[in-house]
Amino acid sequence: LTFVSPLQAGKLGLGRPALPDEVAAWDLDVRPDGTGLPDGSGDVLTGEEIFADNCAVCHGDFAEGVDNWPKLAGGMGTLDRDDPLKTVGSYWPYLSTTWDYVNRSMPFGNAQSLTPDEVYGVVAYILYSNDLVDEDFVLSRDTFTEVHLPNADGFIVDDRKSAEAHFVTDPCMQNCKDKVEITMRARVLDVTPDTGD
Amino acid sequence: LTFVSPLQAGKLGLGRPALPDEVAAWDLDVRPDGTGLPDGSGDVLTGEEIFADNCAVCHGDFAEGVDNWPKLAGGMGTLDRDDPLKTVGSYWPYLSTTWDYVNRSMPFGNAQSLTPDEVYGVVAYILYSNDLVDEDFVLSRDTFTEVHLPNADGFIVDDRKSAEAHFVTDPCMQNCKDKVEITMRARVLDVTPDTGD
Amino acid sequence: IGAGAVAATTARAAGDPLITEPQYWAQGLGEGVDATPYGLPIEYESDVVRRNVDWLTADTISSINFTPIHALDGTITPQGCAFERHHSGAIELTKEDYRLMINGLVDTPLVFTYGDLERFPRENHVYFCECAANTGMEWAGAQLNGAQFTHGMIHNMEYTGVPLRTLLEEAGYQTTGKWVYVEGADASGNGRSIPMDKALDDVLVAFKANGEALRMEHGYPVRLVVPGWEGNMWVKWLRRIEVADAPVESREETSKYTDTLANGISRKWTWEMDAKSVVTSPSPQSPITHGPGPLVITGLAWSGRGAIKRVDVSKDGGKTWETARLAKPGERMALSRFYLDTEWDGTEMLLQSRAMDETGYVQPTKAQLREVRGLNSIYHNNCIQTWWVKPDGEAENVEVS
Amino acid sequence: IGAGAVAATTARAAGDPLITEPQYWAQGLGEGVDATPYGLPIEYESDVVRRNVDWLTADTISSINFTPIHALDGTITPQGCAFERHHSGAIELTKEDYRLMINGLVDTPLVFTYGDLERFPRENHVYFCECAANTGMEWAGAQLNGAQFTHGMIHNMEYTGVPLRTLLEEAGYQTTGKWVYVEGADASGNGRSIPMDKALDDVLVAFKANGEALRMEHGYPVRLVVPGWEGNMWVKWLRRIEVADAPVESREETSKYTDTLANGISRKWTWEMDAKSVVTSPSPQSPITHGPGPLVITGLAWSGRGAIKRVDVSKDGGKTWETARLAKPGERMALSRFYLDTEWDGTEMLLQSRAMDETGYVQPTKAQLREVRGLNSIYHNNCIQTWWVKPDGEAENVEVS
Ligand code: HEC
Ligand code: HEC
Ligand SMILES: [Ca+2]
Ligand SMILES: [Ca+2]
Ligand SMILES: [Ca+2]
Ligand SMILES: [Ca+2]
Ligand SMILES: [Ca+2]
Ligand SMILES: [Ca+2]
Ligand SMILES: [Co+2]
Ligand SMILES: [Co+2]
Repeated sequence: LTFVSPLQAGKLGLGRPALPDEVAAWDLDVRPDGTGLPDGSGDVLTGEEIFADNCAVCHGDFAEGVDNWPKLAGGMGTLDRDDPLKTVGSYWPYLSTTWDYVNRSMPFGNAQSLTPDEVYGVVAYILYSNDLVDEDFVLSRDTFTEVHLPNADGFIVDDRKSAEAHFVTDPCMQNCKDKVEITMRARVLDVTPDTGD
Repeated sequence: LTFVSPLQAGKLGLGRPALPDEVAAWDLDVRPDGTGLPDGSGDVLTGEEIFADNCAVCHGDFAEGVDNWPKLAGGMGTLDRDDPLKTVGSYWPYLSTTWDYVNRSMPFGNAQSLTPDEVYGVVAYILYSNDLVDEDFVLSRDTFTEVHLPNADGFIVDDRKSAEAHFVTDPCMQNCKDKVEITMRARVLDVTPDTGD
Repeated sequence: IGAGAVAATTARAAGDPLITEPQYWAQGLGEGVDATPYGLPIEYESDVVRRNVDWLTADTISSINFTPIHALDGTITPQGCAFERHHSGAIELTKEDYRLMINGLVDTPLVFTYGDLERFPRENHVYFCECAANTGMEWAGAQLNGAQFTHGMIHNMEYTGVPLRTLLEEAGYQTTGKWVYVEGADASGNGRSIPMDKALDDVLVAFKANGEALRMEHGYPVRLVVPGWEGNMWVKWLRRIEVADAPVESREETSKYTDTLANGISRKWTWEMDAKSVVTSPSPQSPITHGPGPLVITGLAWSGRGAIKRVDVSKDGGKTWETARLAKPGERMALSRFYLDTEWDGTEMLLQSRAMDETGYVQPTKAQLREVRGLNSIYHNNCIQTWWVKPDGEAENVEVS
Repeated sequence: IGAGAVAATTARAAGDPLITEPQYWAQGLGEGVDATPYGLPIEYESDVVRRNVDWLTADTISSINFTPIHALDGTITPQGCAFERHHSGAIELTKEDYRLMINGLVDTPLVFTYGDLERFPRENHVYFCECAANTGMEWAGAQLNGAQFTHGMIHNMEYTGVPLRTLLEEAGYQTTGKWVYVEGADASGNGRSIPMDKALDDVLVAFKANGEALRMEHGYPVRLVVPGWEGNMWVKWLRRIEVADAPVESREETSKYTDTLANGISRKWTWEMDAKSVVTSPSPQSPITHGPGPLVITGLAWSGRGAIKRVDVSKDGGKTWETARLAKPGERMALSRFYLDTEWDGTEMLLQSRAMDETGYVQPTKAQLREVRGLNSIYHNNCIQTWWVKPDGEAENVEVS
């Protein structure tokens, strides 16, 4: 194999063409429409077993989370309340994100150790834990597009320019309020680590 | 004692007045006209002994220097030759500098350990080593002004602005020389420490 | 407080012994020039370090620490104490093992070695990098007691790198490419989608910070610099850039780094960091140690939308404001240092600072922010911060009406 | 060279295993955020350190080391690898034990504690500090083989401090005071006389560099910053400022830091650092490691008389010159970074750079300098430096006709 230099007008001719196998090895991201999903499939019950072996130690047997580790299930209907619980089920807009993240980044400490079939299974199980599919559900590239996550329409594009247009202003310099009172104190809460001084 | 705040118009009133003893402790510098010299005196022979005990290990018995440590004597007439030898005798314009430096900075590792009399003596000895005084010379505030160092007139004030005015120029960009040849190479000299790469 | 300080204030007529008596450092020898080929701060500054908060995260590998901004001055942040945020720990990656791939909607997908990157024309720029979660604890009210903890997820460095635009041109990006997806080499696979306009504007593929190589914890050997935009997009250990027609909607741009409003709807693509400022001293970790009289109030201001134009300071919790002095005219997407040289009367203060950027945006109060965003946004809290300075000079993080 | 680099150039159709095979750093966990409260460069950068030259001085206590400028980029010098020059070693002095005296021709001699200094209005400025002896070995001809050794007695930092003028005004300096004498707290008692005009102009009493406290080796807790003037005047561990009607003519301004001309007469009071530049890469310690093709030539330029206006680069030992690109417009008394983005044909080069400052001063050749000053000046060698780059990319310090 000889590399062809990509030198063209305005280009320096640096780097070398990426080989198909190289692109395949790194171009793993999966998009909302399923672009990027590999062949394979996995069902809820197989997924449950894999989850129990690889994930439950941090995320709990039912994806409900252990201690401070992320909860992956539950929280439906909490987004407009105090302390919303944001999970795959309650918050995530696209299933692709779960597949992609589990595939590339989990389990924590041994990322990219699952086969595509295992990822399909685990994601099916996370859906099941969120009451979004039945226990006989099989996730594959084909069934993928059938799944719609509940909060898919829960996002708007950054609207600060309009919604916060009033922050562009000529600020008050004198007599800006009548009185000022302390309404909350960090020392009372006392959660700051001691810094030794 | 109460400190009076020096607050005046345009001042912040920070710091406190320095006490006379404090100024005396730190304001030790001696000027060319002898301003700053303390009471005391020392002769060449006493100085020689002090020098032998405190200085000779680095500067040599006759102030001629040991290894790479500074030479304090000799070098007369070398300033306009290759590798001039610059010493108190051959180079320094003012005797005050020797007194001041020895008094405040020497011996290296035990600065400010000599009494004024000892400094007078040591400086007398350095003058003697440079053939500038006889062996019965006694240095004190009084005799100080009698000593004129040979290179006192050997200095001019920075004249780069005039002597190097031609460096302000419109530099050549093309055909600046006919040919270029390498005239000296660092690798041939080979004095660079190895940097391990 | 050392014996010296006591002596200084009670100096007898004979004078302060630190002056009248010769000290060993004025007589003996110090360290030689071979003592520290690469130096560290002197031992007396050992409290000026990054700190983390144990209970914030499940472990320290996927976690954050904070820049000791309360103890710094000027604008440059030394790499050694510049905050860290990792999702899978700071990895050791050699220049030899480093590869950068550009793929997707390009004429020729390319692979670069580290050495290749050093052959492209380079630029130098000073930019701040702020984590979108900086000050996030304040949504729920005054919590952590110190500027380091409330505002320390920020640093400001001089970067040297290659414009991302240059690399995209080298690969021949196609006009159908509206986004670039950028991804790191660590196990978190941290990936973010960046609109092509920004990618072609001022994004840098950087390999030096403050003159020297990036530190391991900041992405050695190569990280992305996305001026003014949230730190999570400044992908470390950058390994891949994909030109695409749509965003990936990765975990870091859906599950995280989206801002939930009171009605449960969440803003996404909130990339720009809003104009913001904080008084770094006096502050809880940097109390006033002198009595009434001259006092320097100082702090930092920045905006992801351009240069800082003005900073105002209030001593009374926002009733009245004075305009502070900027150490230099604001520079785009870089920290500005402000000073208010003032006279302290020894009574309590409710110290605040308020930044204004070149777009005319004025840093809002907590109340103003909450009115629009509620309490659950987690990210992008650029509220006006209040320190309650007491007559003894101690300061506390408080919230005011 | 790591196995990866070899693999990259000989990658088989199957692809580079560094890409096609998962690497441990992309699967496992890295360091947590509590690993390095104050970080150091990654182990792979362990050659980017200060270095001294054993045979230059009798010992390492009164000696120098050199900034690794060949390996840095941008303009800021990290404190950790910024050159050191001590005359009696680097001393450990606490803020508590620190005192600064102003005496002489003032209305009220004053003593300040460290805390007092922090109550005066502060300024921030980036300035270079160059030892007057930098490049001094080159008077006698090409000697040390590396930009670090020939030009590394320089650093460039963002300082925070109080104008000396402010302190002089506080003490009430008298109009008979034409000079200030400044002196350090170490045993060398390093003292220099500075004309009052400069003292009132831009001199700073600094306590921070690059945002954090000065390092021990740079004068912690307080040093003088004398913009554009020789480093010896930047007194470290500053303890005393005396206002006087005449200079002291101390050892550091008579025996040393005077420049002997060919006729044996010596210039004194040569305070300003002349305009100067050097190519930092390629250079002997930074050879070209790639073949012909795109090459970035880069270096530093500075002037003690103001801002750098232009830098030219020659590849043929000064026959022809091209104007390089400045990373930013030059700033007064601060380092400028220049780049020449060029194409290397693989043949040998005699690389030179030539700085021009805002006064129109053009950096001279060695021959031009020697014509005026001879060979014995020791200090202020701002000659044009030549690197002989050979076809294999290695470079050597040479002198040319
Ligand atoms: C050792 C602990 C651990 C194990 C085992 C583990 N995870 Fe995680 N998981 C984490 C941590 C920590 C994060 C958050 C990482 C971050 O944000 O930096 C996370 C995040 C996630 C998230 C995203 C959560 C969110 O709200 O953004 C998902 C989904 C997930 N893990 C799924 C899995 C699956 C599936 C497995 C097994 C195949 C697994 N994890 C194994 C620790 C673990
Ligand atoms: C342990 C070695 C050592 C001892 C002992 C020592 N010196 Fe020195 N001396 C030095 C060094 C090193 C220097 C140069 C210091 C520097 O430039 O940083 C020096 C410099 C000098 C100089 C200035 C030389 C010049 O050319 O500028 C004089 C004068 C001097 N010493 C006198 C003395 C006297 C007098 C004593 C004894 C009272 C003494 N020295 C003891 C090491 C020593
Ligand atoms: Ca893709
Ligand atoms: Ca506590
Ligand atoms: Ca005096
Ligand atoms: Ca050698
Ligand atoms: Ca110690
Ligand atoms: Ca290691
Ligand atoms: Co955001
Ligand atoms: Co000089």
